[in-house]
Amino acid sequence: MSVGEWEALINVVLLGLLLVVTFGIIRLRNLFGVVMLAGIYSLLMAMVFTLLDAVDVAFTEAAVGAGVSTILSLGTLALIDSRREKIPFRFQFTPMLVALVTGAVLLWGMQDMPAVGTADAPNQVHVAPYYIERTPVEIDVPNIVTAVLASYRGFDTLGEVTVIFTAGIGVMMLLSSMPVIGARRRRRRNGDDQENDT
Amino acid sequence: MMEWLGQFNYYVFAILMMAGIYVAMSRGNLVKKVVGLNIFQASVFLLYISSGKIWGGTAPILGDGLTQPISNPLPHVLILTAIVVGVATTSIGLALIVRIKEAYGTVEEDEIAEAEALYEEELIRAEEAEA
Amino acid sequence: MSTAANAGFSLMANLPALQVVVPMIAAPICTFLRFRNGPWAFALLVSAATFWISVNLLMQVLGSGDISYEMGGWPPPFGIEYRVDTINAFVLLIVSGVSLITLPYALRSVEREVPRDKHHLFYAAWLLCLCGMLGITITGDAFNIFVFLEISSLSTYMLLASGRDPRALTAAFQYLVLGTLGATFILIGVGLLYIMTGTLNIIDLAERLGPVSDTTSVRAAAAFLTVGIALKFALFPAHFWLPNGYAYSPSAVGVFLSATATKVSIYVLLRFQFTIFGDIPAFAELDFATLLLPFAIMAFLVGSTVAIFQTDLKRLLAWSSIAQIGYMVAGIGLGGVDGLTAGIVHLFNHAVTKAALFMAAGAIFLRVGSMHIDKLAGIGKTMPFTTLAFVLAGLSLIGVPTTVGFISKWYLILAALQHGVTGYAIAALVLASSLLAVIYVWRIVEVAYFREPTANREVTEAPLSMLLPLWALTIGCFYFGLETGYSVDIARAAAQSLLGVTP
Amino acid sequence: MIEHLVPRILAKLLIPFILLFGLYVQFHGDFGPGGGFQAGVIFAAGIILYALIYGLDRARRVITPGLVAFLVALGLLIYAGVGVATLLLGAEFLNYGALDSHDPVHGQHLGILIIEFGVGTTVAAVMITIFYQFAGRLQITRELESDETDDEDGEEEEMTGSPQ
Repeated sequence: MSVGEWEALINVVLLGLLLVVTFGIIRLRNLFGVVMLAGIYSLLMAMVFTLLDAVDVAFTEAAVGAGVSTILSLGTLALIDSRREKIPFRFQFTPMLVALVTGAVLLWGMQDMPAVGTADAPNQVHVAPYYIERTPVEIDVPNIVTAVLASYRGFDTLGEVTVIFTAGIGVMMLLSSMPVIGARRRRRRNGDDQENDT
Repeated sequence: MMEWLGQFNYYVFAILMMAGIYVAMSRGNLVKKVVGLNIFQASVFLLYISSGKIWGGTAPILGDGLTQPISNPLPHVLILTAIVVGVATTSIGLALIVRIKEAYGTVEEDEIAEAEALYEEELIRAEEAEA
Repeated sequence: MSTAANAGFSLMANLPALQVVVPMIAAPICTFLRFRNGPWAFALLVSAATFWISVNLLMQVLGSGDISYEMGGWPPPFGIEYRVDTINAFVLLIVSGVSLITLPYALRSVEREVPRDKHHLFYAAWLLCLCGMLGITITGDAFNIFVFLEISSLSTYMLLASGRDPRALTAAFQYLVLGTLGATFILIGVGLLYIMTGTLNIIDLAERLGPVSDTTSVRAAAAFLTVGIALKFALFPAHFWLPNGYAYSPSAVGVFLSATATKVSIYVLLRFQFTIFGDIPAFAELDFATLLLPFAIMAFLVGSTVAIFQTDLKRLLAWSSIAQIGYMVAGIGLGGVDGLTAGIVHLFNHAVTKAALFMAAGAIFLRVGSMHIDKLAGIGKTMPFTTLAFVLAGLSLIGVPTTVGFISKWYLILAALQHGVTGYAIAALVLASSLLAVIYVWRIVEVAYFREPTANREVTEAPLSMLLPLWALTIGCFYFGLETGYSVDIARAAAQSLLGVTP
Repeated sequence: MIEHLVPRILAKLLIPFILLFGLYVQFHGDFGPGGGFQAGVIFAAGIILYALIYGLDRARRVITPGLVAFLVALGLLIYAGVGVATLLLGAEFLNYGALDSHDPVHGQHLGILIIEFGVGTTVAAVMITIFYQFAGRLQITRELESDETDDEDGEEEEMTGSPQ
């Protein structure tokens, strides 16, 4: 088999695993397990990205999806002291309808899309060749992704830094003041007691 | 050569996307909702990255003696940005969950609604007592 | 690549970049300012600068045509292009103008409703929200829209949750889930377009879509974009976070967001609908904005009806906002120069009217401490200036002649009447919804003027820093209702340029 | 704080390498995969590991929240500052070519180096801030909750391993 065929085969196996993990996330009620599976989902995704030649993206997805997001989720679980979803998995009509309609539109829309991995797809012949050809001349760094990220589309990246800055000050704003723990929770508990009395 | 594969990646994207939407919309637990959103967002990364791949191609890093075609770097750049956006949204969402838990003592949607109704009653009672 | 020019710095030539970059740089600086009222004064100054820039941009566009600015000096479609034409210059002006007029008002509201140690973060978030909305509006690159959309969304979640009422937290979270779904839908739509054309620049996209326009992929992309944007601007039935979000966040946030956030999303809808998909024959007979029409009608009927039954003044106004979003989308859905003019001019008119109403409500909240309608008894006597402004702006909300609200509805009904029997039905529904508005505005008038004030509480007139912006907007409701030269003419020019009709 | 010897020693060995790797990824991004964003995350991971092993208080003494908050803003200002510099040099916003009037390609190198540094600074600082906020919240909450259980009904403290 050629290199391309091997790539395609491993691709299929990894994507299959991805589906299995996703199914697990839907069904599992143990939140700790859900967070762990979400980390595994990100790692698998990173492997798929490596295979699809997106090494920078894979690096980031592994560091962020499997690293940062997992740490944050675990921190949240510790803070909210909740280990398990209250309601078991059950079929719900409206979300299922929305998901199915969205999926159907997408599958319908895919009919006319070029197959994955073809070299003459529209997005391989327009704009992208410019970056590949001109980067050595205009920017002269080996990593084309860096050239596009930092220079050709540098303003997007400035926006990205602004997004992460917003998240930073957002979390500061939401979590920096002293918590009013228990006050309302206690009140709720009293409310429940009153209900029991009547 | 690879016709049998066709748009397999895109089909997987569609399934993951549906799963993400379903989890984000149907589950009452707020943490699970955020995980659902993560699945949903990450599925879109798959769409972009798959579209940039050339089978048998190589990563967009230039070197000597490169003979293979180079996969499209632009989707990679876009998805790097999207990943950052995703983690930013997740962190704000989780911080909100922490605050909601502190305010209402629960992270289950229907219980929050009850607690909120209780809070409103209390407000009204407090105002009446004041008047 | 354009070689490094040695022409020296030119302020006027760089206005498009500065429009977004000034608030972007100001936000981190704002986090350093810890002294009393420092962040507020700084935000006000920056807001004034952005407003000055947007005025100049509009004049440049009206004087010498569309402006194209190449970020980083890379020519489109390889780099990111900023593109200013009549319509987005108009929206830029609305957004920066609302921010400028709301900030003086925000001083007292924020002092009261946001903890002191968070003021620098609050105003940083305000500037980021402004930066995000301006960035969405000015950019000529489809992916750049997504990036700035997220800046504005994240800062919106922050602003909504910045007050002390816990109900705002749940609303912010609901909006976070919906907003993320919406933004990701937009990302999918942009991705599909990119896969089919290989470009992200909006002008280039429009040109390259021609050969592939009759594919299912492009239609699916249009559907995803439309639904995603509709989720962002809280079109019925994705509206449920909005009443609590606007009602329980700090008053100034309600004013700012109700007057700007939905407007920018609607602008994005226009941009995709007409600039990108406008030239495609397959979309000519059935575009996606037309499919939004039933939702728009539901929005203004449900919004106005539910508003009648609200006991909380701010929630009442928020439900009325849901109805107003319906009017704007209805105008766009009806199409034609008249319909678009109605939609675009209502962007401006509703910004003025609803900002005034939320300002009045916030001023009352500052003094009374409650938004419950029963607590507002006799407010017309204790806070005469605020209440009068509320009533006058309320007239504009109903659409009484001589107000801006009338102008919007006039064009909306004109547009509807061009559509035969269904058009007549829509016109009738618009009128019915306006009658509902009469009822909910009257409820407030009755409580405010015809009930005796509750004796035990001292209520005084709102501070001058709130009254001045409030009255400026209230007078605006009437000034722009009589002198339609600015708003309607610009909106019509924008509608014509979107439709490619020569005037 | 973790008292076990093995994780403490392992962390002591690992953290310098993690930080070094962060710097490598930061400055090697032009040549291989990596760049400011990944470097920032890795660098932050080193600090977070330190905080997890040696306790939040100690980490906050080494890298104070005030400093981190300053760096959060600084990174963004560095990036945008490059853009302003190019504006003042008479070119478009973020046109790094203008940074070197003789050789635009060298200007591009310089610009990319600086902005990647800005990205790394903000990302690392934001990640550390977010971790500090969550972990600090956890510390306060546990203290409050143990107070509450004490004076309410004297229930046994359910949290094990709470910070002393």
